[in-house]
Amino acid sequence: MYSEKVMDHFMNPRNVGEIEKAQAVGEVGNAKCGDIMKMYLQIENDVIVDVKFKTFGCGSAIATSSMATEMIKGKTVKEALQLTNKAVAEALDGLPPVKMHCSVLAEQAVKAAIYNYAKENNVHYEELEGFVPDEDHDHHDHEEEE
Amino acid sequence: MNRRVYFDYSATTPMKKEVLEEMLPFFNTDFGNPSSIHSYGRQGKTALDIARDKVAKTLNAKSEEIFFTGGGSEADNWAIKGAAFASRSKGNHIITTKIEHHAVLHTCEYLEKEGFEVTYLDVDQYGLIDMDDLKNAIKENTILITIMYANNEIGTIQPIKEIAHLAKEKNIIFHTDAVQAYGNEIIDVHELGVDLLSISAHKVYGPKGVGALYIRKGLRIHPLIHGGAQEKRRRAGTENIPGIVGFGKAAELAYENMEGHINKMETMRNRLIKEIMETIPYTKLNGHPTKRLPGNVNISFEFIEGESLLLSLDMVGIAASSGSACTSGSLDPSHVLMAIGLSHEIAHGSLRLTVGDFNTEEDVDYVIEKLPPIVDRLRQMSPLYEKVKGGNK
Amino acid sequence: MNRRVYFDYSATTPMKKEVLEEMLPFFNTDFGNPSSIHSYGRQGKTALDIARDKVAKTLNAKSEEIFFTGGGSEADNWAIKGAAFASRSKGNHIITTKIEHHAVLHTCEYLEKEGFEVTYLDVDQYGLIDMDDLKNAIKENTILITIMYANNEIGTIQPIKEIAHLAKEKNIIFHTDAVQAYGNEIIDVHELGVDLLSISAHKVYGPKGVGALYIRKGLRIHPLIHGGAQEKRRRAGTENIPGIVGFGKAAELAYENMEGHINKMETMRNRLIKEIMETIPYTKLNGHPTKRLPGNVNISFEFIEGESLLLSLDMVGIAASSGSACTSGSLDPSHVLMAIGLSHEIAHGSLRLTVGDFNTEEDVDYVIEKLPPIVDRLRQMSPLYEKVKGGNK
Ligand SMILES: Cc1ncc(COP(=O)(O)O)c(C=O)c1O
Ligand SMILES: Cc1ncc(COP(=O)(O)O)c(C=O)c1O
Ligand code: FES
Ligand code: FES
Repeated sequence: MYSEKVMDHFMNPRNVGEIEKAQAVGEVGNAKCGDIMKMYLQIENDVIVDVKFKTFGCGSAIATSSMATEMIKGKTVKEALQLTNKAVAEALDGLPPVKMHCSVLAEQAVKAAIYNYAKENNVHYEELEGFVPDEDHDHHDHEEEE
Repeated sequence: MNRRVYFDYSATTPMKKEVLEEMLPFFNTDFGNPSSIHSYGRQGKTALDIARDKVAKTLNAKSEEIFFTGGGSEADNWAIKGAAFASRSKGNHIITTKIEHHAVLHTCEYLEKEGFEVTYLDVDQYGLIDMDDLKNAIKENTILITIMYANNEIGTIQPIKEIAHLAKEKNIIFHTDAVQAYGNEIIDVHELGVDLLSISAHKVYGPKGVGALYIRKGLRIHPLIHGGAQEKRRRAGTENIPGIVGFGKAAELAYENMEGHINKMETMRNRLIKEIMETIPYTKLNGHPTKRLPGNVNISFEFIEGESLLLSLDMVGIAASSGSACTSGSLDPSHVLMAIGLSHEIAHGSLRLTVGDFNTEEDVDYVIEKLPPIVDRLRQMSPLYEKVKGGNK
Repeated sequence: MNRRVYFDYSATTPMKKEVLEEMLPFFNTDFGNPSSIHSYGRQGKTALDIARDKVAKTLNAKSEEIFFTGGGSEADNWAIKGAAFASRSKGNHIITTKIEHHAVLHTCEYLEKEGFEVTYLDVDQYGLIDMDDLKNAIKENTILITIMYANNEIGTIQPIKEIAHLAKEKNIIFHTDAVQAYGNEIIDVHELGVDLLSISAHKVYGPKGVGALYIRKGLRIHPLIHGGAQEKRRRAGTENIPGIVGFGKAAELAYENMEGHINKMETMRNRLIKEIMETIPYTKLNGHPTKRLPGNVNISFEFIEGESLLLSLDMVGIAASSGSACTSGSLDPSHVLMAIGLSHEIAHGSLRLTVGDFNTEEDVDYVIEKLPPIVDRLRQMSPLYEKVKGGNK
């Protein structure tokens, strides 16, 4: 059901852990499906120089967290804000339809971390307009037909 | 891949060699339709009768009380819809529990849309119903009680005899889903006093797509599948002779060595539970400590999620399950684990290991060796664990 | 016993060797429950997907329009009850024919008891419905038309495309029981425009106890078997993987060589009809001369009774049928033969020979040799024959 890339990122996740003095920390989740994702960003001169994550969730949640961290590492904050869940899923050679929402969580976790960073440092990113950090990211409406 | 060990016997079982051997001639040699009067048909008919006798014997039922179906789910649907629609003139109230298999639960929900009223009984932390709750739930218009014999996720065994006794006293039809109990418990329909009982072949080393419904002699229920005159006009469709023959053989084998089977299962189960609980912290055994299926282990591991646990186990060749295999298409936490009072998070981190006839003590060793580091690795990744361990990391 | 020849392929078929071979690994090696996420389960899931693709391809359907069932009867029951109950708010009138298989007929009769109204269309002497009758039968509240593709007793093939067209025009759901037509006719669900179509594996050299219902994408019908999330939540029950795999293979084989199969069947069928009708007096061919299944022979022999004919044939090793195999449990004359206007007596004296892939021209010779003296012997015993022949005897 999962691609080899998903299984690789699941079994050997990149960037697991915490950054003690992270400039940006974001946690998103939905206790209903059991997923919680936490992102730590170290930002220097608007560049994400390091990133770590911790995830309580399914195989797809862990793999997308891992892939998302790889995709934003070394990028500017603005570039990181362009990250979409689709891009993460594609980078993993796709996800089963019922598991697409897990990738949404990864996108949201990055955004939540940057949101907190922006708030604390009083910077404005137009990409974050309309973003609500503690929204219940429950996208479990992928139920198949009756 | 490394070693492969199967610990998911409650989801399905491999067919025993003797079962397959018994089935083979009926695929293309003695393949006749038992309704035909020629020799090919008569061969099928004879095989059908023998298989029916074998299954009946294991339940201490009469042969004419056994009706073959296309599986356990069909048997459950037939029993419940058949009894409900046949008794509609007497009332429209049905009693069941919150921890039934979906084949029962979704059937009851469907009946609610069709004008029936259903009471879903709570269970205690071990998954047992309270007999007083049941008594209180019974009303003037109660026509059917359907309560599973043993639960497929946590293995808890209900007081079926008591329930049947109460139902008889109140003149209410009683159905039990014995799909998981069959082959793992001595079941005597007459001693129990049940009216309807469902079983399924693929849970007892028989073929998939074959089941049976025991219908107490004299009880009328509507058919679910109308048509030809098969199964005494109560279940239409050309009989799946190879499948039914296989079911007969599997039933016979299961009952020949029931005691040995139960002992072996219990030994492996107990060792698994003991060693896992002792080695891994933050765990919880789900289900009843003693009133449980001989092969069922169900343990919650805090701070981790079931699917990642299953995938990690699969990577080292261990096949297990998280809640019911039938529900793994869904992302909702198991309704059974919720009903025994687990939180969403903990329900998600549950592991079901179900042992079977082909498991060995070495398989058990293998799980005991492989599981702890996997749980640890996932916990190290978990933001929830972090909070518990505090500055520990 | 002497030679044994099987001429009852419409009752059931032996499984092809290739079908059995394809099924074998799934009984005890790749035996996992496809709902499980471990490797055993994924093997099952993959096999299931492949089989579904194969069956879909033979009907020119999309894979997601194929739903596996426990046989043709279940598919018929599901289609009819499912569509009827799902459309009850729109109306309660159903149209079918007098010559349907019992799986359709008895389901319709059941629905009558549940508050539906059913029109049973007459057929002509060949077993064909009249399109004007059908048009006239349609009412404001008609929700479902169910008319079989090809008849199991007399082999007559209905104008399915025309019927489907009319149904679509009137916005009525159309189901066809294609259990007999499948494998013997090119069936293209999209070109036909049907909404629901039932098939069964054991009629096309596949396993017993497996069937499928084609459900046009977008059509909602109620499930018949509620429970687990299998078959996109529309048909519950652990999938019969070996059976479904066998069905997939059988479907593939049937369609690979459809033309050759049809030609071979027609040649044998035509020779049987010609020789029997020419050698034996007082006979009548039942069914349509050309719009009939390639393998179906149905002939009435005046003055004799079907069962004694079948028993006599069986004594010389010829397996045949008198009307539908499914009805042989009953003593009533075939409802199909009555519907085409035969008298009770003549209906009773009908013989169905259905040829199949394993028959040879030598088998045909054997029947042609053995049948006349048997018919003659029984006629000599018959008081009815005596009257006809007058002082002849
Ligand atoms: C026309 C027709 N419909 C339905 C059925 C029922 O199929 P099954 O025997 O697979 O239930 C049959 C054969 O028995 C049949 O010939
Ligand atoms: C308790 C229980 N009831 C019913 C079923 C359904 O049986 P089947 O898979 O044969 O339809 C199962 C297993 O899936 C079960 O565990
Ligand atoms: S994150 Fe919810 S199931 Fe994967
Ligand atoms: S005399 Fe035997 S069936 Fe009527």
